[in-house]
Amino acid sequence: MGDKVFSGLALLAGVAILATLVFVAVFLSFNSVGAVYREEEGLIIRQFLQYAYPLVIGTLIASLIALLLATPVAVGVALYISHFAPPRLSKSIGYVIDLLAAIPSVVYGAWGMSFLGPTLVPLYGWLHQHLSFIPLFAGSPSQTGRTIFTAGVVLAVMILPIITSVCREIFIQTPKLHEEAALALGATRWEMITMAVFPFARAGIISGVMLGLGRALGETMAVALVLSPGLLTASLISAGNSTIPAEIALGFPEAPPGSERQAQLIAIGLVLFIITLIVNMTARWIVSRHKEFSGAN
Amino acid sequence: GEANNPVAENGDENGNGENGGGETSEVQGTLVGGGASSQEAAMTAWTNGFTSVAPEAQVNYASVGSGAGRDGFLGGEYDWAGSDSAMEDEEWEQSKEICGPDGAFHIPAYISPIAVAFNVEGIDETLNLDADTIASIFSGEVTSWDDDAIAEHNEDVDLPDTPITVVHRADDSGTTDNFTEYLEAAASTWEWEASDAWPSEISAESAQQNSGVVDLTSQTDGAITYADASQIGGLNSVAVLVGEDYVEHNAEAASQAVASSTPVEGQAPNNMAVELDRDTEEAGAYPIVLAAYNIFCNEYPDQQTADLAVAFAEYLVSEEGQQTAEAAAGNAPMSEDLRSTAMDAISQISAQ
Amino acid sequence: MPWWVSLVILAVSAVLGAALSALMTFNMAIWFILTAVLYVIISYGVTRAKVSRRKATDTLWKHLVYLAFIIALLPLVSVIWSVTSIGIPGLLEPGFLASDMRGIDGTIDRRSQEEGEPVLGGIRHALVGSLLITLSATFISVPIGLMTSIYLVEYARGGPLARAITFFVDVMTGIPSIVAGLFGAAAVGWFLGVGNSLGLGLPTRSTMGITAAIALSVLMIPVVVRTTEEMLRVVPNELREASYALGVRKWRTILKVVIPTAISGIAAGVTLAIARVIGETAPILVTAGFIVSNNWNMFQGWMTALPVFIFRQFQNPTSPNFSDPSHQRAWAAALVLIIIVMGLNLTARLIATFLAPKNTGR
Amino acid sequence: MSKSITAKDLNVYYGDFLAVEGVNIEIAARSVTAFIGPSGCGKTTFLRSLNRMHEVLPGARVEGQLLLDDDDIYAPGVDPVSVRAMVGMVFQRPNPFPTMSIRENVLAGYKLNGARMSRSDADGIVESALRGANLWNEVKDRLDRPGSGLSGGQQQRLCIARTVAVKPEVILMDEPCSALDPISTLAIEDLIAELQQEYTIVIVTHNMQQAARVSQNTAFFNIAGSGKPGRMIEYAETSTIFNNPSNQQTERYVSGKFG
Amino acid sequence: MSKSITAKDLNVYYGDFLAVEGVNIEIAARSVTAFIGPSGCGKTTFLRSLNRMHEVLPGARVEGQLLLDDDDIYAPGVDPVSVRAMVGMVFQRPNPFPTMSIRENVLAGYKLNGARMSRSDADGIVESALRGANLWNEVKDRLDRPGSGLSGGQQQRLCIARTVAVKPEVILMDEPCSALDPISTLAIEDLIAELQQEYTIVIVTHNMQQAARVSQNTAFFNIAGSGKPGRMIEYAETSTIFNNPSNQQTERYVSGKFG
Ligand SMILES: Nc1ncnc2c1ncn2[C@@H]1O[C@H](COP(=O)(O)OP(=O)(O)OP(=O)(O)O)[C@@H](O)[C@H]1O
Ligand SMILES: Nc1ncnc2c1ncn2[C@@H]1O[C@H](COP(=O)(O)OP(=O)(O)OP(=O)(O)O)[C@@H](O)[C@H]1O
Ligand SMILES: [Mg+2]
Ligand SMILES: [Mg+2]
Ligand SMILES: O=P([O-])([O-])[O-]
Repeated sequence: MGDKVFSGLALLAGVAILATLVFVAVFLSFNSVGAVYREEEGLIIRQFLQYAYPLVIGTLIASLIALLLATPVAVGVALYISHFAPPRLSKSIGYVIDLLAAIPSVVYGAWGMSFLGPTLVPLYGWLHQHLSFIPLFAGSPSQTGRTIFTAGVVLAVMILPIITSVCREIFIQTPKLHEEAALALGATRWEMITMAVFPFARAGIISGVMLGLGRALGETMAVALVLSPGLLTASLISAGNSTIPAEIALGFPEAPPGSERQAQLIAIGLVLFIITLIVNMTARWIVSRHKEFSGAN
Repeated sequence: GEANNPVAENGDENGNGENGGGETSEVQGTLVGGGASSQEAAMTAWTNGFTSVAPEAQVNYASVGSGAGRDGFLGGEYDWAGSDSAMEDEEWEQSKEICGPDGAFHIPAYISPIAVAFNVEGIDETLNLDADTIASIFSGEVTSWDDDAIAEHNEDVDLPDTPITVVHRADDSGTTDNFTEYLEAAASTWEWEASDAWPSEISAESAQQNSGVVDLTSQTDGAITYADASQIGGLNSVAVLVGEDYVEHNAEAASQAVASSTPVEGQAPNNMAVELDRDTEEAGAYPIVLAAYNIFCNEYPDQQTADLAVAFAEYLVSEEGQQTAEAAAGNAPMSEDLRSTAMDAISQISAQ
Repeated sequence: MPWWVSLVILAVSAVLGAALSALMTFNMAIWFILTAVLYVIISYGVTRAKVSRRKATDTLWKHLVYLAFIIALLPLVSVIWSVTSIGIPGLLEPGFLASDMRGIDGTIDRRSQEEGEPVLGGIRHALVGSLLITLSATFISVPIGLMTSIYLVEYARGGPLARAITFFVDVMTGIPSIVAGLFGAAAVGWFLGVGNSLGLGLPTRSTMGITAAIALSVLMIPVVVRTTEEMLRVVPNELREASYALGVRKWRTILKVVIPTAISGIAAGVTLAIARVIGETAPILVTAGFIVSNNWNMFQGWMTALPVFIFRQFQNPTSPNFSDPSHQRAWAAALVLIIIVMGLNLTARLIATFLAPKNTGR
Repeated sequence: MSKSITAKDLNVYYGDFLAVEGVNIEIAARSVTAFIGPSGCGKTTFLRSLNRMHEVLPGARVEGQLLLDDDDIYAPGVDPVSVRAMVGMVFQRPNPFPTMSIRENVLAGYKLNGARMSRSDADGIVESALRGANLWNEVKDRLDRPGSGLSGGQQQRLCIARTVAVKPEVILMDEPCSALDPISTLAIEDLIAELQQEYTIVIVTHNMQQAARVSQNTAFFNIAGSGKPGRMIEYAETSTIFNNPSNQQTERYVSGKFG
Repeated sequence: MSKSITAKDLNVYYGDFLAVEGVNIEIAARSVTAFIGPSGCGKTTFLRSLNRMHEVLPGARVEGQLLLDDDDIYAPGVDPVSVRAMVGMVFQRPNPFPTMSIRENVLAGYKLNGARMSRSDADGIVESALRGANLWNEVKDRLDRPGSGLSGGQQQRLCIARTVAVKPEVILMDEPCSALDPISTLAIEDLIAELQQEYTIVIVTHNMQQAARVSQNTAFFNIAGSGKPGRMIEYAETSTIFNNPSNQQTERYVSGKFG
């Protein structure tokens, strides 16, 4: 009896999530029709794609920068907490890193805009001076630091504690048995980590990174505050580029009710949905490829 | 005087002191509205001030943006909306569903000039420019402060060769709409259509909201931007060539520009939406003006809301209301004529 | 290698770093970075030459891990410094926590800034709003999220429904917060509309605290599901079997054995989820509105949350030209927000320690 | 208390893989039966099918009849939970609950099921179960310390105490002594002899001396080759199996000549 | 290859708790030495101190001298990693790396030294190590399957193969046969006899027959009571320990009269 009720509740919760998502999807699709269909001209998918693709690329660039910067640091910090720090300190250190997660995105936005951006301006100047033959550092360097790179750095700081937290919990769970097996073979600490810890934590690391990526893809306010959005450009050090959530946040308040602009903004929300989907499916696929070697029970 | 110590008087329903001895109204209930953020500071002052006029009433305003405000208004979420631009005809048609056969109407209660403001080390005074030059600067054609195009208008000023950094609004905004409308109408070198969004082909540095562009400009040597004149703080601004004279932004000129503009036809009989005359040659007029409308229903579903709406709208356009806003937000008070037209329009509000 | 070698290397790196940074433009930051990089490289080289390649690799990674930790601390220190240095004076303003913003307008702020009068107004209303909305969202999301991950880990065994749920939860992680807000408003509006057309006498307007809580739940649930799912999966099966073998029902096994064993990870996940939403701005503004006075009622009337308050004070200062008081209030409110999240984090950890496996030995 | 067990043509599967095939066995109430056989022959698998623990693994299933006294525990409608309450199990690897103290571990069978009892009843159960498992003296001063802090042998005895505490009818033990020193082993063997007064006991062991010491009957399992199903080769009185087996495989195994 | 081990006044601590006290022992190269004693007396603890695995646990430390031939492995500046490469260890609970295939498991230690090797060299090492551990025939067809899919006994032999593949000087084994059936046990005992030609071997066992079968020398450990440190009571030739012990405690333990 109790079992039926409980499993029923569990199922219900899952179904509730599905229902919500279907609701969200319907809501988005319904409201974004106006972006791809005009009464006079019929389907205008091409125009919409022209509008959407720079935003898609901008979103991916910012998230990619964030991931590239945050993942190694986050994994490093998680390792530090689980395997390097003095055991007595590691709990408190974990707490300190959690502090990063406690900071609201508005504050990150304000920090990125008023402190980080200006701090990076000389770096952008330097990069431009010495490395402008690389397309990433071409273009006139920003005088304000409000670039997609700065936004990426802020996003990296924001997702760092997410990835750290998940990785840390998993690293700590690594069976002592396997760690000792590696050490007894004469492995150094680092070799032990690559032999026992990483393989065990692989799925968890990817899960944490995906969670961080989701945050980076969907982060609105911090990016909107830090970035000077503009045309798509390969340059990381000049103003330009924008991300989907920022575009929505910046455009939606003034979009007239029922207008094509409003539909467009909701439609790119739908596009972000699809991006998230593809990214996560890829991650799941990577995890599942090695399932029988995962060591999970 | 204002015995305003909200800290001490917290928890008390009508904690504000009496206001200048004006008579108080009996209306009660809560009136909710939302929309343009341009009038947020003024609205804060208004909602506060209104409590002293109508101690039983409460007014809430959410600065969600003009579009979202109109959306909420038409969707029945708000009793009135604040908006930097007037409703489209379609929207007005839609407003009949909730506002009765005459639909909704606009009152330009918040008027403020838009300043072209800059921060250049070495220039501590107002610069003179004409519309074409302003357009060339903002479109990125003129890239240095000592460009001839600028020097031509400012023979007495020693211009540095600082590069120009254009700062525009990152968010879609009524300020941008009004500014680009001016450029479109008055400058021959401006090729873009007026819009809430800054033309994406010429995007440069940008920030959110008036405070954002002003801060960014203040931090950046050589920066120029456009912003609500009440919010530019210590930045210097441009005197714009109108006819034969260079005109600095000022309150009177701004409200004059609204008063003398063309009314929008085809909506409610008491509608006060206007088409501003951007390329005016009239002496002393300052053509870059923003008028934020407050959009009310002609008919409200119940008497209480109608009374509240009337009381609040009347307070907005009252002399006292306009002064309160000016003191708090620094905008331009409505002219006498405009106020009395508005009072007439408001008196049309009724309950269904 | 003797212990003093690393000190020598550090000294050498510092000198070299100073020389190199002087070649560019001397700058403390550049000096530190160069010193760190040089130290890591030289240590690697020396260990490799004098000890062994494996030892060198080990040392290199050790240094990189330490470096990662220091790098992570940099933004933390920087942000915390920004917040506290500006926020503390605001927090010390008498009545900041106990009063709301009724009666505060630009004139008052101008006087504060120009005449040095105390900055009036406070965040009581925003504090109340934030706590109510966040707690409600937590009460909605944690049971749903936890039960869903239980379904996924304990019941579903990879069936099509489980795959569908996993798939959609993944998608949910990327919903931009503003979209969640719009959706929340639309969904509740629709629900109220349907309810009222059936004559249920519900409120007609959807702008209220609970709508915000629902919108935030859309953001919270995927975080809860994904983290708790990972944590439940690493609970050893032998514990489940031990419980079953005692004739304990599955649901009791889950509640009393599996969850307590995983509780520390679950607590970390819930904390992450709360931290994720308690700082949200846009979705709360469109769902709960914005008021200057206090409202305890989640189902009636508007509410203000701390981030919305902070954001508005930053973006549209109460007095546009005298923005110092607004900024002070904003930073102080940010500080309060951080303290709240840390408090929640601490509570979650305490609960976790209380319930967690009592580990000793191996 | 205590019941007999009868298996009729029992096949045990992991998904499509038939791990144990066609077992027919009758185990008398209040007796000790030992299962012996080489690694991988399906002893554990068969043992787990006796209390429906087998089906906990994904894809695992059982065919055939298994009677506890006269009731088929695999009949439709039988609740596996009630079967497990009657048939207790001690695992090869000690698995005390890490979140519980020693005391709570002993009471787990009650507490996890939400049973209420007075403090003194609980104390009584804890003491008698721990005494039964020969652990009382070692842990009586630290009943509130975590169970995972004990040595391997102590943990195993704790698990036995936990199983005995719920007073099942049948107790299954999967190599309960493999991690224990001779003294603890002896203690457990004594315990088994004592439990036999009240319970039906089945024990898997690799230690033939042990099988000889504790059991009345012994079943020998074997496997023809990897991937083939395990089978019960011979089932007889323990003395017969060790001294006079009828099957040649059995003989070779007990005499150590196998393989 | 193969080295002698000499412990001088070795104390082994867990934090403040002295687990093993004052051990003096000399273990000859190319011999098999068995450690016996009751549960909790510190056999595992002492064994782990022989290859500096003890200090892996937080707070654990060792006092005294431990010579491998003539080098003190606890001297300052000695890298524990190099000690462990010389002194291999097989744990009580089989612990193959679950994320590696059988083949990778065998090569895991070998690869650490970074020596690049050809596919055929690697194949050779895998085969000889697995043959040595008496596992080759059972797994030769599935070398690329995960190591965790093997039975307990097979896993244990895989771990032995992994240790042998590194070719250490000394091999420590902590109850390597406790999870194994007699056949596998025999195989491992044969393996030990063979390895003895080249390695110094120390084995912890609860099984005295086993100690008698495989070892030349036996050390008996005992503990005075719970919370007291363990001590080495007697160390002598195996036959002496089992037939003619000089210490009374030893006598009582080996004759099963203990406790
Ligand atoms: N979870 C499982 N999934 C699939 N096959 C399994 C599983 N567990 C065991 N098997 C297989 O079932 C067969 C019987 O295994 P079982 O564990 O019952 O052997 P055993 O007789 O208990 O051996 P040991 O003495 O080593 O414990 C073996 O071939 C084994 O590989
Ligand atoms: N990680 C640890 N922390 C603290 N004390 C420990 C730890 N591991 C073991 N001990 C203690 O050290 C003593 C010796 O333990 P050890 O594991 O060496 O015994 P053992 O002789 O190997 O016993 P067994 O035969 O049961 O394996 C015991 O009192 C035990 O409680
Ligand atoms: Mg078994
Ligand atoms: Mg041991
Ligand atoms: O009033 P705006 O913020 O739209 O310029």
